[in-house]
Amino acid sequence: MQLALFILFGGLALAGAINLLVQKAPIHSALSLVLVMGSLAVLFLLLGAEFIAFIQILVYAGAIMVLFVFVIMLLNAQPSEPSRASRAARWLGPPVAGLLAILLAVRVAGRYHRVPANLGQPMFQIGDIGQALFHQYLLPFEVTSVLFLVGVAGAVMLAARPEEAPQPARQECPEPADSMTREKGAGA
Amino acid sequence: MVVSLADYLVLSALLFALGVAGFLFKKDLITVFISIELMLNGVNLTFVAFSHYLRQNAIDGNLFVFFVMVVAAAEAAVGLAIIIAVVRNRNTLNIDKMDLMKN
Amino acid sequence: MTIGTFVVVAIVKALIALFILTTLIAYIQLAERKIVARMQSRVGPTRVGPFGLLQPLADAVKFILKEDITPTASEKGLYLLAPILSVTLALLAIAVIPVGPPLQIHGWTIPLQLTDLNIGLLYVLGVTSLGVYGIVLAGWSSNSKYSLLGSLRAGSQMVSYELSLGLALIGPILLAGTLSLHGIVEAQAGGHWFLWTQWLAFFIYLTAGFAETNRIPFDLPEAEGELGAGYHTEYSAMKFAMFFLAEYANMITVSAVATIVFLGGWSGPVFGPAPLRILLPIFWFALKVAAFLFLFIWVRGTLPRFRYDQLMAFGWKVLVPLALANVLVTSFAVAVLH
Amino acid sequence: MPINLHLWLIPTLCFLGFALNILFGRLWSKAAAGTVGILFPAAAFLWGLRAALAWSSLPVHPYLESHGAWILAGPLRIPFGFQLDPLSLVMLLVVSGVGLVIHVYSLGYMSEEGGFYRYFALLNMFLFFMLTLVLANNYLLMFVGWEGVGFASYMLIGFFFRRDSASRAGMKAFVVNRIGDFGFLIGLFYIFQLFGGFEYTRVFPQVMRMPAETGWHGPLTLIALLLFAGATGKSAQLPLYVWLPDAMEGPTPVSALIHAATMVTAGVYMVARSAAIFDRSAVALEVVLAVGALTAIFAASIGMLQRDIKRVLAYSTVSQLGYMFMACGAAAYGAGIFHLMTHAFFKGLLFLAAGSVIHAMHGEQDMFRIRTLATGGLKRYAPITFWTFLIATCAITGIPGFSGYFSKDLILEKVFTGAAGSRFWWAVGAVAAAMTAFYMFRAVFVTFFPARGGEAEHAPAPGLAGHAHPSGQEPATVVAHPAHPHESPKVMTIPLIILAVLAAVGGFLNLGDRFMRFLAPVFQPAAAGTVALGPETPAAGWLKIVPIVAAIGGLCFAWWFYQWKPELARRSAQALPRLYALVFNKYWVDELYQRAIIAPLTWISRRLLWRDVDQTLIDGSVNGVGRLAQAAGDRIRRQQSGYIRSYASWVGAGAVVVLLYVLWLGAR
Repeated sequence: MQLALFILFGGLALAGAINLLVQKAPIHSALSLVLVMGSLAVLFLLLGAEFIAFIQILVYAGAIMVLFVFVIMLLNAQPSEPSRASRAARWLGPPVAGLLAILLAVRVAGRYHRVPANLGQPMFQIGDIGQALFHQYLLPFEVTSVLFLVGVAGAVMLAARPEEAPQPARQECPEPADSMTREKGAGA
Repeated sequence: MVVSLADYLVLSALLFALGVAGFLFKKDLITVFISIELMLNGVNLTFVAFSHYLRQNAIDGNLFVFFVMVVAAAEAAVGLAIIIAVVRNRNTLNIDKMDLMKN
Repeated sequence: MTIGTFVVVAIVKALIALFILTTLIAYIQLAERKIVARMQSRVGPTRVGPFGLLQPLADAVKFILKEDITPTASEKGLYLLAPILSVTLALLAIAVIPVGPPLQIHGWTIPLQLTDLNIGLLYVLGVTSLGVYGIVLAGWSSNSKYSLLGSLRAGSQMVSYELSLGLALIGPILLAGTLSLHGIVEAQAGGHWFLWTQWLAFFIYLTAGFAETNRIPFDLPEAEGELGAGYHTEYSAMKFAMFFLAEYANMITVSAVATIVFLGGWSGPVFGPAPLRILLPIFWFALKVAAFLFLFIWVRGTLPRFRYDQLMAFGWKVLVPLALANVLVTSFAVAVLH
Repeated sequence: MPINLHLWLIPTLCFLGFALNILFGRLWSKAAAGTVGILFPAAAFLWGLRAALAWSSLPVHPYLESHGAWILAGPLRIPFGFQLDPLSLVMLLVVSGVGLVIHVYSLGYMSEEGGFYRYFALLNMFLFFMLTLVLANNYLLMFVGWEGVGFASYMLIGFFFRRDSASRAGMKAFVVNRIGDFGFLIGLFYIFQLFGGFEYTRVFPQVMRMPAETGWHGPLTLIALLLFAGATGKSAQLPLYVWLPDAMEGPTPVSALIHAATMVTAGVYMVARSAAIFDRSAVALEVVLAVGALTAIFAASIGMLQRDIKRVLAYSTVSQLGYMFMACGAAAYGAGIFHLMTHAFFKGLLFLAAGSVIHAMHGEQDMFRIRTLATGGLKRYAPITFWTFLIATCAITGIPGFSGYFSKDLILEKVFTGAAGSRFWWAVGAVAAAMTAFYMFRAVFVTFFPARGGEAEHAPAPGLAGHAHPSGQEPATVVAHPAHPHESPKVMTIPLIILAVLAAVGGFLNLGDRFMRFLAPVFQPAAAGTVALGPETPAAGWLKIVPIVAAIGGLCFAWWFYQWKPELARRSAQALPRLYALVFNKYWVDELYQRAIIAPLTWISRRLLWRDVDQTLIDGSVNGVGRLAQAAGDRIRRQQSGYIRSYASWVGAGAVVVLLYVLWLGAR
């Protein structure tokens, strides 16, 4: 049962990843990644990580990837025209990717041929996660939340449409120099 | 037959390598970004697998994944905002055309 | 339980659930038409069958037989995928909804739900959060500007309100101390519905739920006046029906979750002989869900539509802060009480 | 807590004067800058006077004042502190007193010059360093002052920096001093190695426990000789005296203060201060005596034929410093210091008076030209200058009753009778004294008296060195040959009078050997232990007569040559042309140095070090590295393609390499 599910969803994940590479249009790549994420969520369930599995769905697939799809739609991203600019990537890329796969998969992962004694139902409840998160990992948690806040603020700043030049009517003191600098500031 | 840790690790290694390949070969910015997310996912799988097998269902690996997700979310927000800004200015998503740094 | 029986039981349960659900959806639709008609001083469907009761069947036949148009400029694969995704996810969400306490029959314990997850609520949220894909993909793949605008609207609306939806649920979760739907119901046993203490969360949840299902007054994505029919403008026949199905399935999910989380689920006065004892909780549950569904219809019949910027502003500037405040207050209360 | 003299205030006050003038002087009027420049040294002098008045009530001698550690590095621990004993008290008063007088004089002398504030700032800075040198309680702090005065001297010699000869002279002084300082510095290292510290109170007691040395090889001999090397530089002794005559390029008050009265005596002070060390080395004493005597007669002989009044005085200074070293070499340090003091008075006075002459003659420094220009004798126009100059001349030549008589007599007597003395060097000293009298009175007669008959000594000098800086024209004032020589203003004549009084009566300080007794405690311990000194020769009565005879003889000869029979000078010069040329050109020492030392050095520097080593080897390798980097960068630059994917590829390649390394090399 475990093995069957692993093969099924592991295979799905791999297929999704490969599809991500093969597909031309960004939207297809994005959806492939959603497939990978869904499969991984199932694998997480197999590994007894229920919480992570659903967070994976909720946050990764349901929020982050939605964002991607959104941006793709917003920018109407079409398959990019072929370009052969980067020689380094062309010559170096295949061996690098291949070697990475071989090294990581065969040499590194090959060392862990072990099956632990007692695997089974998840041994922790949702509460344990909360406990760990707010005691042992409180500092990282807070740091990441600050990071997140900053990230959100930055995203809003970056994506905000450059403001139009301020209209004279709305300005309190329409000094030309002032408006110049404002325009510059908005442009930058 | 049982699934061993190695199987999960191999899977995640392959996912990671595919992510690297995507990063290197894909030409539009968004797909490159997506490839990064794929790499992160591959790593996440190793976290959970290690947590499950090596530490006997320890909670730590799960929390790492949790943090990775939060960071990924922040990264996605900022990164996509940057992509939007870039496209607004350069009017292209092709990564090879973003060569203002050249020369 | 061997794997074989497990699979069989699962499939049987799934089929039963599916059947009930589709029937239910069909009749909710009929009910909606009738009720709205009454509200608007009309009669509604009466021709097919007594009181128009066979109308859903006729509609179904009609959907199946209608010409299935696929726009040539569309992305075929995604165009097909979108409605399937929508309806599948909508139906999947129902899988963890318990309609009553586990049945004890011949020593077998049959939970009245497809599966009982430790973190059922999370599952529901996760699956419904994926629902947005169906809408977004539909709009994208149709390659039509109305569809695209509709799906963009729908997408951002759902993503926005999902936040307040989830936050609103945290209050009751804090009180219940579990994410299991079963556990949440049991935490409200004896009439201690979370509605009493979490009325603010209930209001937020309800509002967000209307938005999540794209119902009036938040049906901007399919605003007929502006967008034709929004993201499914280009869809017809069975594919359109699937969106239809998904919307009503989502309504049911939202109602069921509201019932479970705020209204004590199947709890209610249980009395009488054994069969009645088994059926009464299910009845109570159905009643509460029906009340919610009626509310949906009622609101549709009375309220006008929001303007889009009002909608987003309301979501981010009113609901989210309120939900956060509620979470804060609740956690303090929980911390103090424990 | 005994009386606190706050000695640190003395140098600090001077430093304040320097700082204020250098920072704000540019903004001030000349009057303000001058006031500041004088007030602070005056305050320092008064404070020194206060210390002198409190001297008798001091409970402990020497008085020590410590201001904590100055340098702390491992075993090296150098305190920052001051010491007041009779020796430094004398030096303190001489330096600040004469310094103050000369400051006042400068007010008048420099009134026409630009850079007024800079002049006073530097003068104050000089005082600051000089007083630090004098008051220091350890060798290193003394060295700081030593170098500081060298720097101040360099700045002041080159004060008229627009004039090439002035800045060259400044550099020459600095470089020549550095040679001496090098010896001094090595001596200091040796002292530290031997005694583990620099404080006098730490070094001398240890020295006194060491046996006397007779050979060349003893550590104390080595130290003494190294220190003396420093002294020959600073005090312009053979063979490093060459800078002092050139230093006359500086303003005349600077010559008076630095190159006559104070700084150049620092070497004498240092030797006297190190009396304990010198006393223990017969060889060192002998060297000091010989060098002193040789310098005295050597410089005196040059002085006899100089035409430039300031140069005469410069060689005279060198010669007189030789006397002081003779005294030290005879282990009669007190006599040396006594001469140092009287010399400060009369030589300061001589320079100031010479400055007054130059001032009167609007920049003319050639005595013979002055004589021609000032018809009827300059003494008519500038009587005060004349009389003070005459008093100073009497003092320096040793006319009985004047201060120089007492000190020079004492030195000659000590050289004859002293334990480390010698008759031969005494004789040399006596001859030098006669020469001194000759050239000094020559200067008086030529400068102030009207010419009688034919002009003497107009023979153009064979060789050019003497005319290299023929008249080293004073300040940038245009030499407008005046028909109206005039007496200097009061601000200049009053200092002259003050110094004249001191030069006249200063010798009486030692009446009844009081001055010697006062100084004795400083040198007493030195004489107490085992000393490399022989027995004293008893003094003979005729010893007192000889210097007087020498002085009068010199006076007579000068009168004979330059007043009575002026043509005699020219005739004698023509009779002995080679000797005349030799002496007139200062024995060609500068040329010798130029040929023997500077030229080879320059050649090595130019040809070998510059062209071969520096240009070919070092520049070549440096440029080669640069070119290599450039070429490599040019290649590598192409990797900077600007494509994100290229960069990512390289990052990936790096990851692969790291993995390979870890897997095959690290983890096995």
